[in-house]
Amino acid sequence: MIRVQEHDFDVGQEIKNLTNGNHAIGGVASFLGLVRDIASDAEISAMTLEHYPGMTEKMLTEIEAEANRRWELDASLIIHRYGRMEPGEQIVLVITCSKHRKSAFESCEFLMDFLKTKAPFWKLEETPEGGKWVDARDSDDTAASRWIEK
Amino acid sequence: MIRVQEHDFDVGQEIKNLTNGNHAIGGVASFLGLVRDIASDAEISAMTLEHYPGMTEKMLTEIEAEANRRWELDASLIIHRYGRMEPGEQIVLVITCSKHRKSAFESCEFLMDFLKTKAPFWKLEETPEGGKWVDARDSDDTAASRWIEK
Amino acid sequence: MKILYFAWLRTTIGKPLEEITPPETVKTVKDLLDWLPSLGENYSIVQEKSDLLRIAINQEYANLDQEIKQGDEIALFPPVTGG
Amino acid sequence: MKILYFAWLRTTIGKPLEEITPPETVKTVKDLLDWLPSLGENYSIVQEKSDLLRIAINQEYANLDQEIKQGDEIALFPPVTGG
Repeated sequence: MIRVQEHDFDVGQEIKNLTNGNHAIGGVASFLGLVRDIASDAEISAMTLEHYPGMTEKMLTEIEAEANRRWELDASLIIHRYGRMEPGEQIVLVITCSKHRKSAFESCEFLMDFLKTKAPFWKLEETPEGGKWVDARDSDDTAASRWIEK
Repeated sequence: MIRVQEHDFDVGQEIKNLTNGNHAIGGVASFLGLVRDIASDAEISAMTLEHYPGMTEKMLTEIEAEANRRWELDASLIIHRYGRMEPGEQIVLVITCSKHRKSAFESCEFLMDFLKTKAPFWKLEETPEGGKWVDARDSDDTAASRWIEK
Repeated sequence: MKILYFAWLRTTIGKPLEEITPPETVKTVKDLLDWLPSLGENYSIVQEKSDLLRIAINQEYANLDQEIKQGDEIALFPPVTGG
Repeated sequence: MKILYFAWLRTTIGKPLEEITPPETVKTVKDLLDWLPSLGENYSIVQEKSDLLRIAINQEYANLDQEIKQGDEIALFPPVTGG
């Protein structure tokens, strides 16, 4: 399941909804991304996430399908917010449920790595010097490249 | 922070308590373990987790300190329950908070792997054939061995 | 043909999207990027920052040599930074 | 010397803990495991299942050749299966 939304989400509730009644699930891995108040070189008062409506949903759906192809998952969820957010606010949530912890952990990391390099979102940070578009990090490409099937 | 307790816990609330007000945190990885209704060869109606009071706390504290030595974490939490639990109930929760997702993910997996092989807990499953102590899995030793520093 | 711009491509070019009618000689993504600067000074950014340019055709990532055709939705944007 | 048993060691031996007073010749964990079966038939499990035996001294994992002394808290248990 994927959701692209402006409003906040409730991590505990999302995990409950996803696992509720499915007693085959032994492990639930999750990742929650938050807005930090410090970027590489400036203090951040807020950020705005721009995205490409339509393509975002398409990419997230593809990424999730790929994770379900690679691992035996009982359930999965990606929520990504857009719009203006302040430090401490929740940006992204990925949850994967599986029989065993290994596949839950791996697929959760896989989803985050691919989301970081494929999902069309762009961060504009509000710094004391004004708005600043965040540069993509090489380490994200490196992280994603380890999942390339040989 | 570590907690060994008989009563249930609230994942969403624990994440909130851990991250609350700390705007240096960019990533929160978590793992939640649930009781499954199927073991390798039998249906399970419930299980009882026995533990070694005193040593459990000591081991979890050591494991958490080791994770904090290996990764730069802003916060971490291990909760492990003992006593009788039915399928679908929550057994264990590990949360790690860091600036970046890589260290959050890695330390969370590390904590789970070590907890699985070092924390003195034993599962007694209630099956149609009566109580059955769960055998340790070789795959858990393998998982833990990958963290041995060379 | 609809073309969309995101992030600093949007702010530099000065609009989020527009209808364009490239000449018939524009057959591939690369042709399009070579032709765009003829629309005005702001568009030279697609040449200047070509290393940082990502292209989507109909909401799927595309390569420079991919063909474009009437009715396609083209998007130009920098490397993504969500998550 | 206090000794604790967990999981199927506890159910087989039939008690969760006891005070024991091994002779002075019992100096190491290995000596203790060799001596325990002399306490009764139930205790032979510590020899039969020696591969699956884990030992803690004062709540820390211990090896077979580690020394034990008066006042130590010894624990015998199978490989752990929590999490």
